[in-house]
Amino acid sequence: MRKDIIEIRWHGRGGQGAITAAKIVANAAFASGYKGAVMTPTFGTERRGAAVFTSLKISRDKIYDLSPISTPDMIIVLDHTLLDEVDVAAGLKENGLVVLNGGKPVEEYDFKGRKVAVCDVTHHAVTAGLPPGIVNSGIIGAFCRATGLVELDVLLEAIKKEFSGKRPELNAKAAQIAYDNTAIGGI
Amino acid sequence: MEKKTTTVNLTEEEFVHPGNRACSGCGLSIVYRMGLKALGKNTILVVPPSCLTVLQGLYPVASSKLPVVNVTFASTGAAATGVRGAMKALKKTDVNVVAWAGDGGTSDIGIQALSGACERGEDIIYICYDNEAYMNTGVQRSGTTPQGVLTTTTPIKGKLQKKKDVPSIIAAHGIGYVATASAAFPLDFYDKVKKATTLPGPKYIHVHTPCPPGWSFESRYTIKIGKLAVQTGLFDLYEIENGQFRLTGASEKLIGQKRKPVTDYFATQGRFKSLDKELVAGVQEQIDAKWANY
Amino acid sequence: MTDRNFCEMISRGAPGPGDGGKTGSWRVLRPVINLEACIPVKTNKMACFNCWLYCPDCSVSKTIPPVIDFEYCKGCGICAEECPAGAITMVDEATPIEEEK
Amino acid sequence: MHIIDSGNVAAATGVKLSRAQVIAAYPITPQTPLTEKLSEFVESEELDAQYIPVESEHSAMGVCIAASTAGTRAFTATSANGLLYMNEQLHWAVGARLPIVMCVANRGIGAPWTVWNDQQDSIAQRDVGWIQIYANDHQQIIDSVIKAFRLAQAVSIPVMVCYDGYLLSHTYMPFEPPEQEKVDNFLPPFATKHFLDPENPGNFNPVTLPDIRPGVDGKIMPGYIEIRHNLQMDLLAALDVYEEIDTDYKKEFGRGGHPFVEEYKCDDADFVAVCIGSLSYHLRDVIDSMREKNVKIGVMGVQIYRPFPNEAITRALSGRKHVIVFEKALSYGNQGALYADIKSALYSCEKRPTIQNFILGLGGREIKTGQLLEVLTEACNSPGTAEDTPRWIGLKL
Repeated sequence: MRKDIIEIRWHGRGGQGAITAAKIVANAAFASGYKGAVMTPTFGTERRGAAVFTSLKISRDKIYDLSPISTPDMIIVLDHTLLDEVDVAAGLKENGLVVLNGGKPVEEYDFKGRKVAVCDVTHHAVTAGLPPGIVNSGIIGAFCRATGLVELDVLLEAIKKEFSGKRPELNAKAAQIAYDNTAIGGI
Repeated sequence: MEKKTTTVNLTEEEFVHPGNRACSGCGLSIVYRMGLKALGKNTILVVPPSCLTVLQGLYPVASSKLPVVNVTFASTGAAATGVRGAMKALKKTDVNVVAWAGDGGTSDIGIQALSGACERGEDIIYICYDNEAYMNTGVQRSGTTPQGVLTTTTPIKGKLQKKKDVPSIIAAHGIGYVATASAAFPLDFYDKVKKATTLPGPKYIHVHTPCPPGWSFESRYTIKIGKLAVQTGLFDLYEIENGQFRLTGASEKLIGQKRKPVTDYFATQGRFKSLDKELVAGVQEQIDAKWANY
Repeated sequence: MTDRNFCEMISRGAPGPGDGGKTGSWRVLRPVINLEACIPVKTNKMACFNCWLYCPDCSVSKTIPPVIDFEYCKGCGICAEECPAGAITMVDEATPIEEEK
Repeated sequence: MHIIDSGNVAAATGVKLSRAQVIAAYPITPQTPLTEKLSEFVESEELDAQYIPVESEHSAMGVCIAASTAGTRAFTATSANGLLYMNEQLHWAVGARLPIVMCVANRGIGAPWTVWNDQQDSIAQRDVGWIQIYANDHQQIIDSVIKAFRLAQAVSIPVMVCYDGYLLSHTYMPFEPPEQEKVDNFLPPFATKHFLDPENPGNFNPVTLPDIRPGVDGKIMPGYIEIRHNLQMDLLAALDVYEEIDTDYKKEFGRGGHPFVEEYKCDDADFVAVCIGSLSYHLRDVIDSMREKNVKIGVMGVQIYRPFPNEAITRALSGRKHVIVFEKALSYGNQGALYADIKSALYSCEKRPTIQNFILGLGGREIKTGQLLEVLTEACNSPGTAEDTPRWIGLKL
């Protein structure tokens, strides 16, 4: 109904930090002048390892509708193995975008012709010096490169703040490397 | 602390007003009077519904000279926790926080909150006066009513189940001090309450309180009957201090002595009228077996 | 802030005797102390005082001689039962006591 | 400075800023993160409070009742069946006139089990005598908690601050926590007239007789019915007090100004949608799109449900054509509770609008913007034809 709201759906597994990633983007977006930044995790029981999703809505104006996203503008996938389990692109708008943590070349992914951005975040995070399996900081770099919604500097600051006490610099570095190594394909 | 209080040196200061609504010859009245003497002025009491609610007076007259908060039946342990929490928040470190509840309010509806308070290690004294039934509502069976006892909800056959051993349940929480006492030995009770005021953490005192109307005996025999319960070995006076069990007072003196037969006790009260020989023999056997271990 | 005095009424009892009235009227039997047999009187020592100790109703004084407060004594008879000297007898309330004769 | 966090964290931050002294904590979804956040505040010594992890909600309120009687600022939080388990204690707390504050993250009631949002839990407690304030977003949650502590203290009546479970409790959005110093100015330290005090003993909440009775000093004291009548009068008068507190808050912090009802595009409205909680914000998008089609419609959120703001509601709805009440709860066997209350408020009004009732979203059933648009459009096209029995939205029978 409201045309001014950008709807971003984050897919991950319980424990992977999709909520944290969405929260970082929400913070960065708010700092960049989006007065509306609403992040809504999966309601109910979230179990480690199970597929989960998180809704993030951002807008220049205050957001009132808190219901989950059904027709997202963007889909962020933290784990490519989810593609076999979940219809991550369900409801994705015609001109929508998929940002994916995956190891294959971008041409090999097809979401019915939607724009796709791919980055091997899992690999880059390890390169940055993080223990294996931490992908939520890196995916933000890929998100930034693919969407251009928020400046990278602002995102890196938000990452450092969120991860204060938990390797802030390495997480920021992971995002930076992912940013530099994101391949954008599709239309 | 080991020096025992005597009638002569027991304080004359009273914290209970005469003219209250307790029944004539009430065992609770005796222990309440003694308990408050031991606790002294700097005490806050938490009381759920029980005979004590009536003893303490109907608004706007109060029979206790201490601050009292009446609370819901199931919440005594929690309410004592709340008072202690407030005392800590207000940095008042010298106040005794004392929950005083009946056997129904302790062994039945209140056991969850009491267990929670014990597990948390709250610095409170919890006194359960055990008159072995819901007396305030007119003598209905409770968890601590002994087997075979006639109550208005066990009117013909008597209670079929055994008495719940609440002090043992509380001792299983591993708290620092659990004691039993009897209205018939008020000075022993006084000393135990006094000791409880000096110890940290949760303290639990279970006091046997004969009830003339509820147990069906003449009011003059309150002390005699309370003593018989101890002398027959039915109700034992003991302390469990830091896990160490020891009999105290009149019970300690019974070790190695011949105890009175339980029939002496049962014969004094109308509530045991329907006991059959088999049950009595069974109870005597249980007591003998228990004492063989002391 | 509004002038109204909120919470003027809560149920908070103030300490005082006689919530149950003059409970002396509950008595059927009245304890009478035979001072000649009473231990503290006889020995003129602060001794015994079982009557004071066991009284459920704070109605006996710890004095020589012990004095019973008949305004509130409910007449339970515990003092008579527990007096080691047998100095207290329970007499019918209807029977006039010595001084009244 | 704004932060982005969950509604539960907004509530916890409000409790911290209000300097609660005794906190009783027991987990229940979706309130749990509030309880967790408070434990973090206490352990990190950001908040100097006694944090008591009780063994049940009944005990949680038991702790609050006793701690409040003993003279400290007490807080707890719960949801759904936890609130119901407290029921006896809620009555007790208000009868004892204790200024406790409690957050309720609204959730549906079992059976069958549901962890998702509706408002049956707190609406079912409407008759206990607690003040009930409903927040529509995180800013209102934190502001309401702070105002609630002052209100509770001013009128000696406990206050429930309710907000939608998950929709608000778990959703992250920006809000601005007020500065501690300003909150300290706004909210005086805790004080009560009567508290448990060995220097001034008294017996709190004893058996109280049906009739009046002289006290020890001969002064005639009230009976039970007088004490309860006094509570009712104080509850009704609490509306004015809350309005003053809200005005003060607005002066200090710049937010508020609608303590009873929050209206959106209602000035010239022929039609007004009414509801409680975050749905009233959700409806704003629907109202906007109907306004684009020149339908004169607005939405009104009821912000305080007990005491019921009869006057404010009558003022807001008198003279409208049609009122549409949406509810995520109902008085089973009758109608929506809010609907019945509003109908009753409008009874004496000369220019009485027609009114209808929709039940929706029970047990977390998603409320779709399209559905709301559809039923509101229909209601505005044929006002006055609605039946008195509530219609259920989104049923898939």
